[in-house]
Amino acid sequence: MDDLYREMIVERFKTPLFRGHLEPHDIFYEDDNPVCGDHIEITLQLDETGHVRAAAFDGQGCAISQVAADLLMESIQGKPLDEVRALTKEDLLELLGIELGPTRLKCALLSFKVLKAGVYGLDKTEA
Amino acid sequence: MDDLYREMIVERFKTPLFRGHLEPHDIFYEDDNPVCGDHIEITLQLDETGHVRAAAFDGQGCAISQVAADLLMESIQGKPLDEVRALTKEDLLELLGIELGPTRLKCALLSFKVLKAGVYGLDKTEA
Amino acid sequence: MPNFTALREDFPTLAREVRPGVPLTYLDSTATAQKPRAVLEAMDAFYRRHNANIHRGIHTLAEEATAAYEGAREKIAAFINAPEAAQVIFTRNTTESINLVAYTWARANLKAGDLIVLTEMEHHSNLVPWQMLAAERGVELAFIPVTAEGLLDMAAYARLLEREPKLVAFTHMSNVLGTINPAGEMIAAARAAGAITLLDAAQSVPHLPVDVQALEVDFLAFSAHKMLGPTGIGALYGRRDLLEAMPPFLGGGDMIKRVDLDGFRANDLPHKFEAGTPAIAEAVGFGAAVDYLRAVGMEAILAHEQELTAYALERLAAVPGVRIIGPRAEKRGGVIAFVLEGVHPHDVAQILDGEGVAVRAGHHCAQPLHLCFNLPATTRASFYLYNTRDDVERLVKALAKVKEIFG
Amino acid sequence: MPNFTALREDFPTLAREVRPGVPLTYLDSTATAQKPRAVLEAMDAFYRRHNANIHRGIHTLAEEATAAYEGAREKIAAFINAPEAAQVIFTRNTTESINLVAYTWARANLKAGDLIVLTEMEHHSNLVPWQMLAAERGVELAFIPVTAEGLLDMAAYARLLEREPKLVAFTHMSNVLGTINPAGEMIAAARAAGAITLLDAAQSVPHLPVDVQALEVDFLAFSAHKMLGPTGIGALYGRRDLLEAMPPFLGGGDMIKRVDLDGFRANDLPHKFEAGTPAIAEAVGFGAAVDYLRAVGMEAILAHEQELTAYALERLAAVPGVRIIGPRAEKRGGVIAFVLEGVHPHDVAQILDGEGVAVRAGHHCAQPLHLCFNLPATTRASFYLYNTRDDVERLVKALAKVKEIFG
Ligand SMILES: Cc1ncc(COP(=O)(O)O)c(C=O)c1O
Ligand SMILES: Cc1ncc(COP(=O)(O)O)c(C=O)c1O
Repeated sequence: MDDLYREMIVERFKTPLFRGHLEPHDIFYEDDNPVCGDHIEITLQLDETGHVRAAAFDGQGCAISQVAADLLMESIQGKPLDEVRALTKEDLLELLGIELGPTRLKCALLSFKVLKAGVYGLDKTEA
Repeated sequence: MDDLYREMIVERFKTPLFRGHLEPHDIFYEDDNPVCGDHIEITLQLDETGHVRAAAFDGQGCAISQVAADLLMESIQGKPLDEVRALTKEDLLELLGIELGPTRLKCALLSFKVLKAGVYGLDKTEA
Repeated sequence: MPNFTALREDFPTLAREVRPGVPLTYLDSTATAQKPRAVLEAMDAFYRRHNANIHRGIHTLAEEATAAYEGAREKIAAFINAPEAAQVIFTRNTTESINLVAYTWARANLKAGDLIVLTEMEHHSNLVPWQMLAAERGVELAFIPVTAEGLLDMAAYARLLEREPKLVAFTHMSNVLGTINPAGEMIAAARAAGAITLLDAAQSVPHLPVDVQALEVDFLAFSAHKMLGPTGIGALYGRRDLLEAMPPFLGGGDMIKRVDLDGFRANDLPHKFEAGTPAIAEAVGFGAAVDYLRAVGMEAILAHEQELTAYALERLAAVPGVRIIGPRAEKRGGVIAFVLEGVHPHDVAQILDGEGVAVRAGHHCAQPLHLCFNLPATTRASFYLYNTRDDVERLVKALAKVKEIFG
Repeated sequence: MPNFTALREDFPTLAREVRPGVPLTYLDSTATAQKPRAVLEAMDAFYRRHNANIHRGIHTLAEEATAAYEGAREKIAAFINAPEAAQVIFTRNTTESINLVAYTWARANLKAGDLIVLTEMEHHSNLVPWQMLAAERGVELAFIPVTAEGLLDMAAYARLLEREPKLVAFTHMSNVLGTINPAGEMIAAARAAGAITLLDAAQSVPHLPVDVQALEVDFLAFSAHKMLGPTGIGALYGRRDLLEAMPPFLGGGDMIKRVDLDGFRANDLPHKFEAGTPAIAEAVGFGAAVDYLRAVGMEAILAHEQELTAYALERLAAVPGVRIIGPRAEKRGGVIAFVLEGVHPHDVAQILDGEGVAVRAGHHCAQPLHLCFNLPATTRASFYLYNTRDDVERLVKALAKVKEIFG
């Protein structure tokens, strides 16, 4: 427990660094976990070379889902889209740095799912 | 086991005393136990005062079902129909004089069911 | 009054530590109950000595197993005061019991346009089967609204009955609000309106005396695992004439009287509805659970839980930021769902778990009810006979920790 | 080769006396298997330490219980070489598995006039669900005949396939004749004819290696209780695309993703087909049973049983008046049904029971097959990994007693 709610997580939940909605944006996606009502949307702006210029999330839900989203947005700043597409669940869990049971894993991975859908969705509109 | 297949039962199975089919008869009924293929039919002749003049069973199946039928036919010889109608399962089991588990009970009681249906069936044709 | 603290000793799980130094405080009995040693030992003894398939077996083990299985049915029938053991059908759980009625009685008797009355506080188990039926057959569903206090709106119910529903199906006790609905009254009203009634008794049979003859209910569904028994078995009680007229549900061994390649003849009750090898050892455990509950006494259990709930409501109400949903103590059983301002129920449950306090967080399979209260999720603490005031204190203390962390 | 005599020690029931001085000779494993200590202990440990409802629980016990339940699914999936654990649905037993397919896939895909091919040797579980469907929908049933030797008539099967059946459903191993049907070949032929296939593996998964990918079968049904596991749980394996396209079966908790008063969205596989609280402890026991069988080895088990069966066939054939039905040793598993001239099978079974020898008598839920052989009933002895030649000797000796009594 103390592990799970390390100061960093609670602090970050109270004062997220990447919460917001970018307008205009190049990528938008949102989804939710109906079981617990967690909701996450993300907006990304890209530069000419396909790197993430800015990333933001918005939504509501438990600390794990919100902080995971915040950390995820932080981690992709400046990254090329290819690298974002290659992100794995494990990368996100490493950012969180905590052990999660199966139920909370779904909370943690919601933003990951949303981001993936967003960056692959872009592919489709490009094609 | 030795209890169940007392000499009397096996002897009676091999040489039943009331096996047969009465013609003419006043009462006829038959039924079977589909699970094991036991089949019993009974025929009764009545006298003017409604007493059983003669009773016989026919059929095939396990020793318990056949011997129970044979003993039952024996026991109702000369009885008024009212008394036959009042017979209980316990009366039959006493005739057999053995302890039976639930599956074998069905074998033992087949002739009882047939007899009851027969004597109550008569009521209907009288009415 | 039984000694509820002493009987904790009968439940091995309650002695466990969640992690070294952190004892378990189990407040999740509404999801599933812990099992007393007597239940586990009954099943174990069955498997070690009497294990055999039942019905039609002639050998000793088969006869012992059949007697044990049918003996359990008799115990359960007596527990709910069913007129006959044959009116108790073994199923997997409450959910299957309700689906059985939906697939057989309802599909044989309802047609497009017919009305089924449910409530807004139903568990998904007493909602989704009827939604499936509605989608398939065009049957209409209507819902008795839940008031802000968490009670059923009886005036609205009376108006719904004027529409002459064919079926009224509702929960005896809400697994979220704790509300104990006035089942007797509601069933009488439904009957007067010509409706068949089904009571979801998943939360009532475990926690209060239930008498199907006094209730005059047509169908009653419940699960063993919520009443100290094993998983994998539940029961459906039904009125004899209804059960006899219903077509069979699953086809297979034991539910038939005779089969040839062209067709089959269904067996007598209760076997008609029990196709294939049933949950035999589980029935034995279910019977042992009922023995245990009877020995303690259902009146006493209800009194104990209501006393504990009243205490907990008082203690929780004193925690700043806690909002409790559901009615006042007298109208509810031992279930308390709440939200803590500013902290998501998942986070609450997680931090409580860190303190060894096991509660549920989520919509508790009653999503429409949560929508009514405009809450995506709640945290739920629930009690059973083995809970004590100490458990409540540990919950309150752990909530303080949540507030400390989320400051 | 494992020591099959030594592993008898793992099965507490086998040590029991039927009555004082009369040890048990258990020859009824086709009805249900005895359980090794490892299975009973796994379930008991689950209840004593980890018991909780699964899915969506955040507290420690709920997470442990979920991991145990899903871990069991993985073991069972691996045991039949399913591509994914999500393709294994937990049901109550083989019977429910088959009914699930009949209620969902078949009702969504078959219409009046469509043909289903079965065989004359089916257990009622793989016959009655299709008869119910036939009566409801006007689907036609046709049967592959059984030859006098107790084999399927493959020429007749080829002719039936020309009629382009939509489904071919048959037993992998007969529970009466012992016949092991050439499933791979039959499935390939069915697929070539455009049919979906369902294999009743109630008797095969327990007794021989079964690989769903090698068989390329679409649906496979089996029961835990026949393979050293507990009662109350079985499994349905299905091809992913079929399972995904199928409508749900039972409605309720856990099988949904989202619910409001107007409707629901079904959950992902396998949860879509598992409504309500499942048989959690039973899944744990099922997993332990599979561990046990794997450790012994399915090839070895099959070899042991076939060796024992060949021996028993030889010994029984030598008893005057015994008539054995079913094929010669190479084509069958460890099941021997027979009649003894002049003595009804019930009487045979009863006298054998007096000697401690547990066999079944009756039609073994395969009444149409018995009609084919013009026998209302047979006596059946069946073997599993824990049986030995001593058991066969005791059977033969007890049959001598029957003959002595009936002289
Ligand atoms: C071939 C076969 N199919 C189906 C079944 C039914 O299994 P269950 O009773 O576990 O559903 C059996 C068991 O008797 C069987 O032998
Ligand atoms: C009111 C109510 N109905 C139905 C159910 C479903 O019970 P089960 O999961 O045992 O089928 C539950 C249990 O969660 C419940 O609380």
